[in-house]
Formats: sequence, C-alpha cells, structure tokens
Amino acid sequence: MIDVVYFAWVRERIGVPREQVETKAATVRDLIAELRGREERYDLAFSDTSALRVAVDQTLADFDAPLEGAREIAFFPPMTGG
Amino acid sequence: MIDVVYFAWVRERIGVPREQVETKAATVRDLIAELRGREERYDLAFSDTSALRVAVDQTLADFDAPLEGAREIAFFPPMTGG
Amino acid sequence: MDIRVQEAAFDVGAELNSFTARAAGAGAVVSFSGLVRDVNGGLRAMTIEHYPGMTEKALTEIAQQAVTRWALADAFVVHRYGQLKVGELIMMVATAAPHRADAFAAAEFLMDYLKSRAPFWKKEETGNGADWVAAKDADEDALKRW
Amino acid sequence: MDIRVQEAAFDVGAELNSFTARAAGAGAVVSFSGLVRDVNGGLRAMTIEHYPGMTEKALTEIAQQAVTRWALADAFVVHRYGQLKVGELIMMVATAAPHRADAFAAAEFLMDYLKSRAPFWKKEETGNGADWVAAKDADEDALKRW
Repeated sequence: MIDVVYFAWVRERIGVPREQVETKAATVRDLIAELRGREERYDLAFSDTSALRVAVDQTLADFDAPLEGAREIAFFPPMTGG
Repeated sequence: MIDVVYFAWVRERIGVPREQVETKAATVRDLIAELRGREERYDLAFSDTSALRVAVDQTLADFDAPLEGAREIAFFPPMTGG
Repeated sequence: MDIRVQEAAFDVGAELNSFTARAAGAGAVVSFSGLVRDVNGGLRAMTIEHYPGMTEKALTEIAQQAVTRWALADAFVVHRYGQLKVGELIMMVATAAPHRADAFAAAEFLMDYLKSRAPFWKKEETGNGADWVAAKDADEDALKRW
Repeated sequence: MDIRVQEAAFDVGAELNSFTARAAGAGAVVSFSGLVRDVNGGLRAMTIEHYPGMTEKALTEIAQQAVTRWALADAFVVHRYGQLKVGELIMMVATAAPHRADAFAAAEFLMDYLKSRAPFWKKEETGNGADWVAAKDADEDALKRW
C-alpha cells in the first residue's frame, strides 16, 4: 500500500486529495500506467505527463524513480510559488 | 571669482571646506596648476590627481572641463557611499 | 535561519526589522516581497495551495544552499497559503551578508528556486471563473544561471 | 519617487511598509539596506561626509535612470550622514516593479551607482585614529555591467 496525493488541477480532476493504492508497480511511470487503466478521470489527469511533476516521499523525482520503500507519491502541475 | 569646495581628506589637507578663488584658469586642470603654485598644502593635496575627482557646478566632470560660466568647483577623493 | 509557511498575513516591515536586528553584523541586507497583482483586471482573489511537509522541507533545503554558497550571515523565508486579496503580501525572502553582491545574488537564487521548486500552486478567481496559474518557461529558465 | 539625505536615524521596516503601500500594484518589491560593519574589530564610529546639494541631485538622477530603464512603479533612497555607530543603518534603497527581475536589477544598479557616483565619504575611527575609507576598484568595476 502506498499513499498517493494530488495537488492543484490534478487533485481537481481526480476528485480526491489523497488515497491509498494497492500496487506492485516498480516505478512512478508504472504506477501512472496502472492508475490510467482504472478509470477515465485518472486517464484524463495523467494524459500529458510533460505537464506533471512527481515527488517521492516529499522529494522531487523522475518518472523513472523506483517505488520500492516509498510511502508517499505526489502528483501535481509545475509549481507557481513566489 | 569662483567658489572652490573640498571634501574628505582633500578638505583636511587644504584646511578649509570652501574658499573663493580669483582665477583666469580656462580648465579644471589649469585651476589645479594655479592652486599648486600657491602654497605647499595645495601642492600636497593635488599631487596625485588620479586619486581625485572633480565636480563643476555639482556635476562630475573631467579635469579638462572648461571653467567658463562655472560658479562652483569641488575637489574630493573617489566616493564611498552606500 | 527562519523558514515559515503560514496562512496568516505578515508585516513585511516588522519582519525586515527583526531580521536586520538578528543579522546586524552582516553589513548588507536584501529583501524581496511579492504581492498579489491584478495583471489583467478583474482578479477577485488568489488561492494558494501547498504540500504541507514537503513545502517546509523544500524551502529549508533551498535556504541552506543559499547560506552555504554565499556564506550568508542569515536567511529568512515566509510564504503564505490560503485565500489572498489583490495587493496582499504573498511572500518574502531576506538575506544578510558582509557584501552586497552576495546578499543580492542569494536573494535572487532563493526566489528563482522558490518559484519553481517549492510546492505552491496559485489559483486566480475572476468574473469568468477560477483558473490555475500556468508556470512560466522564463521561471524554469531562470534556474539555469545558478 | 522619494529621495532623502538626512542625519537622523530611520526605521527600515517602517520605510519598507510605507514604500510597499505606495507601490502595492507593482507585485515585486526589493530592498537593500547597508549597516555599519566592524570589519577588523575596534571600530568606534563611522562619520559620513557628503556634498549638500550635489548629493540630492546625484541620487535623484540615479533613481530616475533606474525608474526609466526598468519601468519601475516606484523607487526610494534614504542615506544618512554624520556620526554612526557599529550596527546602525547607513542607507536603504527600495524598488517596485511588475516583475522580480526588474526590481532586483534596478536595486543593484541603484546601489552600484550610489556607491561610486553619489558624493559621500566615509571615515572610520578606531583606537589607532581615524581614516578615510578607500574606494574599492571592485565598486568602480561594478558600474561596467550596466
């Protein structure tokens, strides 16, 4: 089980801010593929990964980052602070 | 008659902050030559013009600046504000 | 080093005064503050979402990098989240160093990284609805100079 | 635009607050403040001499150049003269612009020109007597980038 959290329009498209996901995905990219297969709202939210960023355990990561040992995966658009 | 003003160590070497000078000097450089001829304290203060800056009527100028029409000439070291 | 993420408004003058008092030996203090700006007219409110936990972690890492790289005497970041009105302060950074060039460079570095690497997202609400602010290529490009 | 040359101390936080209130539409505000620093230990006091009349004129020209070149919403300079103690504020500049890069560049430009083109001279008093601070080549060189 892994915690998956969403922010900004990713959260709005998926409809929940956080959920627990049962997965055997090896990488972030594999997890995205799994989620897209679930329901249309996921397919829509993850349709353009170039518009997405990912954090593994609260550190920015690549889509190829391994999930082994990870507790929390976050998906969100490019940040716009400041 | 022209007002000549001095700041910082130039003022200290010459011993007065301001004086009126009767001169027919055509340029700042000519005025410096005249002053150096007057007394040792002027000769000392103006011995190294590379260490001096000049303003004509409160605007930074070159040593070749003409004095015609000028009312106030200021001599001082490079500025150290901020 | 003082890093704060808060919903409450802050007083930029009071923050600068207390930062300056702490860093008085440094000689040079630079501050940057960002305010909600109504670029196209009609902005009713801005809502800032963030990633609790990661935000503080990312800001602390960015500030520590700045302190190390420019030998800062001190650094300060405060960033708000929640709903803000036009003209309200969004955030502030401050840096203190012996020389002005270091204080300026470190403040610009902090801002560039904060813009694109700290997990904040802005949503703007106008008469035509609400939209997430798109990240600017220029902000991502700004990181390349460091 | 507000340019002040004064003997009295000033409150950097209060000045930043009133500048920010005046420039609220701008979005980005940068401030720089300089404090008396005891670099080698033993500094008792710093005395700043200036050229009344020319100082205000030079600062106004520098600030006007900054406002024009970076389309600033506003600019502010305050610089003290007279006797100052270690840790006291010497001066402050502030700039306001729609974008942070302009506010930062204009503040750095103001500082570089103020350092080498505004008629202020610093004298430092230590246990070994008093000496005029020498201008730094680096400060003159800093002007070349603009």
